Amino acid sequence: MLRISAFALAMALALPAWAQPIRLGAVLPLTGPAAVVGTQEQRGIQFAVDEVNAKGGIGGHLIEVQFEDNQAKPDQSVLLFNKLVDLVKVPVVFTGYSGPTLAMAPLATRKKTLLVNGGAQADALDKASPYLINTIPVLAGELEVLADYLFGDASKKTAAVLYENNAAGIAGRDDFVASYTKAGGKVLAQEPVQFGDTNYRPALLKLGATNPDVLFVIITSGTPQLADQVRQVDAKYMVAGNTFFSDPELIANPNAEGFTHTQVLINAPDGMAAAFKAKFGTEFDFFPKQYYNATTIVLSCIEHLVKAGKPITGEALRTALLEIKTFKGITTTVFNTNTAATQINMNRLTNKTDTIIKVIPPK
Amino acid sequence: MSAYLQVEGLNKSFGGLQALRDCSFTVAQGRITCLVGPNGAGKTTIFNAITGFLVPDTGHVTFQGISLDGRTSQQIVRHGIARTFQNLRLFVDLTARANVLAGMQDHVGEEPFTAIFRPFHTARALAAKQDAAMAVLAHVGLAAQADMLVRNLSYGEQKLLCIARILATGAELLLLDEPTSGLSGAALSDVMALLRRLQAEGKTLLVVEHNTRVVQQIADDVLFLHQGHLIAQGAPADIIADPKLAEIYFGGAI
Amino acid sequence: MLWLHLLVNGLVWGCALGMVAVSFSLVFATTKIFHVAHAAVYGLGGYLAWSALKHGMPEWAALLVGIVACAITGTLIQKLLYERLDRRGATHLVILIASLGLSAVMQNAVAAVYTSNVLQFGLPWAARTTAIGGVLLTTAQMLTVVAGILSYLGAMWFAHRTVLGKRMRAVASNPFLAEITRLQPRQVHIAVMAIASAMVAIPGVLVPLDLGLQPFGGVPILLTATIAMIAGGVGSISGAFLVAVGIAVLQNLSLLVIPGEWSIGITFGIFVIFMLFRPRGLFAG
Amino acid sequence: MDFFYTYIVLAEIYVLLGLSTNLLVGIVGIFSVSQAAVFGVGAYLTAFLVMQTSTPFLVAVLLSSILCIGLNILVTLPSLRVSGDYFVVTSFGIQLLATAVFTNWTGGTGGANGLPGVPAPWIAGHEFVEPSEFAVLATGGMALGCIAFWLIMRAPFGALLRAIREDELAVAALGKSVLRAKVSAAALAGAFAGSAGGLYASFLSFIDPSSFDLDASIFLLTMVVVGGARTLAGSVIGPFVLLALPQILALIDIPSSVAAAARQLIYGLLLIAFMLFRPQGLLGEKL
Repeated sequence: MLRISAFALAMALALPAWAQPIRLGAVLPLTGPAAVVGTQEQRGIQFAVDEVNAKGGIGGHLIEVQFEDNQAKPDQSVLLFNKLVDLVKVPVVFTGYSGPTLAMAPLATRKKTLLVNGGAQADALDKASPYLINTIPVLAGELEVLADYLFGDASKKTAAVLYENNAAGIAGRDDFVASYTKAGGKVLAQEPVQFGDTNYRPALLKLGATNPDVLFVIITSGTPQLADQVRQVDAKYMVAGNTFFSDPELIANPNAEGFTHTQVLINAPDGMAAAFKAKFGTEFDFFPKQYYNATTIVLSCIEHLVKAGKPITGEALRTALLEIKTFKGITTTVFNTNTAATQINMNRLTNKTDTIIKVIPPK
Repeated sequence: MSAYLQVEGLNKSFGGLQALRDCSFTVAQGRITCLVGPNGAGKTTIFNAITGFLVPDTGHVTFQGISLDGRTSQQIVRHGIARTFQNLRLFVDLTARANVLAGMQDHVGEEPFTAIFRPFHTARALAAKQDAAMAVLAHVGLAAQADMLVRNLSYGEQKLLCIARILATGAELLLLDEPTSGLSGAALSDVMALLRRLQAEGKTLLVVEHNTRVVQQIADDVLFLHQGHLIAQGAPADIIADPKLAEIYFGGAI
Repeated sequence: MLWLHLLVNGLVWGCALGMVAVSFSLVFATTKIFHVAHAAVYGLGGYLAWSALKHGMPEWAALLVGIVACAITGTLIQKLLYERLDRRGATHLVILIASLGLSAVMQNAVAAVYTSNVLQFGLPWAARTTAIGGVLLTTAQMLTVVAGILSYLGAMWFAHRTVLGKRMRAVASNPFLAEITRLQPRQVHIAVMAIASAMVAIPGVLVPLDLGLQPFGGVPILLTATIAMIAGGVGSISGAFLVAVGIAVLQNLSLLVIPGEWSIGITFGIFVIFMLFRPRGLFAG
Repeated sequence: MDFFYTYIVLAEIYVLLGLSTNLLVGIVGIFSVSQAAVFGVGAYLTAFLVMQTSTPFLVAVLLSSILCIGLNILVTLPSLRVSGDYFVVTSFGIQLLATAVFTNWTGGTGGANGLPGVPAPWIAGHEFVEPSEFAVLATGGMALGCIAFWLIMRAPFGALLRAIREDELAVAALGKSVLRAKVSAAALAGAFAGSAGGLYASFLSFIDPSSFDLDASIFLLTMVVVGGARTLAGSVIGPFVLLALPQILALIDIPSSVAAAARQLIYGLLLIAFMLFRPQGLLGEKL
């Protein structure tokens, strides 16, 4: 035993510093119903890390990510956050889902550990902790753009809202209703669907009966089923949504013709999407793209510190991030605060492609 | 003067089946009364009606001049009547002593508040009850088995324990549902000896009994039940000698 | 007109729910096992059919693959797990926990193999709509209704007209008597598990045809079906089916008067109150 | 070592819940799958009291426990009317109803968004914010719970509950009130769950319905069964083992894309193996 440790020590001393990997952490729902999103986020992170490691890492350091499964539960999240920070000594923890993120936020402040959220958009995340970096704008900004477009450019004067009955969906509903009402529109009705339930018919029927000009939808998964069911009830209204509509399966669905949505600009070159699909067997969807982007942002901050010869701590990373401020990865992400501003597009699904119809630059 | 236990005009039907019909009798204090009759005659139903486990359609039960109508089984035990069950219903995963303790009344700490906030008081009171429980066990001849799990006792010992458990309630009138069934030899004579001893100590016993030899040896009075109706009563010799009753009892005239 | 649409939609969903309820009821009434893993069997059927389809099998063959595979799974569960537990004198709580464990095993195995993403059958004919009395129904929905009614009739026929069905009812009403009269409850239990598992595979394939496949999707459906079974009276096939349809219709029509987020809560609230006043169910004697 | 203390605190809170569940399910034999709902009410009420009315922490926990005593009696009452498997389903119903209320009553519970910013306990001028400090509180709470449980089980009340589990009718025939005993046990279980809820909300500072759903109730049952039903030792060891289990399973090297699902799968297999080969759990009695 002693000999082995001595040997390990000798190895550690003998090898140049570049051999030591930099370890990052991620606390995501990898099992249970929420795993639908969590595993996609995991793939996005892994994809970005593999890409950097294939090029030899950062300044010679390979990157390792330790993934922990919180099943979207706050108590598990707190436990696992402490595990990563205490035992693995990671400077960064990736997170998704509003609830677990809000549970970890006070710890991030106390431990001066960077908490990076690339997917959850509840408004409360904006000010939860100075160490919580949201690489995706909170919903309020995105939905303000959508509400203005729908009421103004598309002159849809009445709307109905279909939302997922969880933190993301409720935040989306409230933000949309506020912005749309402020723009002058009238919200006729709102109906929730349970997360994971892809039977939207009852809600669609009820909302359709109010004859809205537009149906605003905010659901994280099951959009292809939604398109089928909207077609089936022979809807006369326009269907509008947020970035969640940029799901390749939805885009490929002929029933989604005419769906209009905001798009937090995030484009992957075709080659990258193909490489992703070859690697993981699933599409390079919205969530993997977002987490790919979030990971590249964190990695460039690490690179910045490595080049400057500074230790990689949560505090140093945060300073670096706010200093660098503008990141030009697969999308331009600007940090004026700890929540990113990005370009938002208005898109429409036509002929099985997602076409940009209007561009709104970051504020 | 009213009888010790008086049962008047009990009627009970389950669906279409008339389990008891206009059943009336009395039990005298300090005696052993045996309740006999073929299977399905309503003997256990009478026990259930007296001890508050079922409410008769009509009729009254009076004990020492007090009406038991509408009383719960819990209140009836407090008035001094306790019963055993044909299928024993012992707590088989507890010790013999714990079964007897479960029969004792007025425990300190039998609710959580005292148990938690007055632990020493509870423990002292329980220690005192332990001695009393041992005395009851010794009385029925089970002192050596006090700390055995009931499931490990012999059938005869379990039968004795059933009686010990209701003795522990302090009841004066004991309703025993087939205390000797399934027993023979020494176990049978143990139980019979115990019943006589209890009578000598002033208890009153109402016993459902199938074994005519046992009835002959222990009964002071016999009640003969047939199809929910009391058709004869008297001294054991008279009842057993009656050919008509023997015909019903053994011939299964239904 | 909204009420008519909601009514029809409820009836369709009720047929799917009814198949789950009836199949669960067969198991529960006969074996007295709270077979939570039935939800996982339901999920498995859809995934296996999906695989069969992706390997180039025709639709009907894929459906058959799902049904047969589930029947085999059910048999194995009974033989390898429940029967062993029963022989060891396990209580209902122990069997329930084992069933929960099995459910976790099966669902996570599916998630590991197929990912947690919502998978689509992607059959255009299934989403094609036909107007019936002013209500548009997809082919998948119409198939669900037909399958639901046939399954119900089939279950009735099985329970009342076949030798095995009569043995099943005998075992359900008195397992001890069945044992001594050589009805061989063990074999009946296995047969019932096989039949119920085959039956639950039908909605297991047809519902995802319409709504997509999810590895953890079966549990909420099973819970509602359980409620239908209990409220309908354990052992009553008609009770389970009709109450399942009733619940689905009620949940749909309730949207006319209350916001949708409360419909599940109200369903279960009504059920709890119902249990307090009529604990043996609507259709039980 | 915040990780270690966090583990300790969570496990200790779950011990209180384990005692609550064990009392009802293991000892009295009321098969409740809605204990997480009562736990949740305790957590939400404590959060509400300390956030909205500045009630001192200990008073808030006490009030939550009292409310949960009443609530648990209420949700256990159906068990007096419906038995066995019927009560299980009723209990499922109660749990799902509670989840619907936690999720949709936005004004009271923050709804699906949850309730962030529950302040750390403040007792006698000291704030228990670090996990190591909170562990003192949680250990105290757990110790009180364990002592209470131990005292009950050795008092005649414990014997009465065990007797009820074996044969209610025989207990009634011995002149004891089954109803009163069951209600007392439910009250006690409610107090345990309520105080656990208060500690939980204050420790995590954030609560949302996902901690109090059907999965959580089933997790509680699993804890009791794996630890061992009907004993104090079983209720204590169950939470510690089950909370450590994912960390132990994480040591098994599996390709990351399926690791989490594979671990849950192993977890399920463990449950099945326990039920088959050791239904009395680690330190319990046979269920």
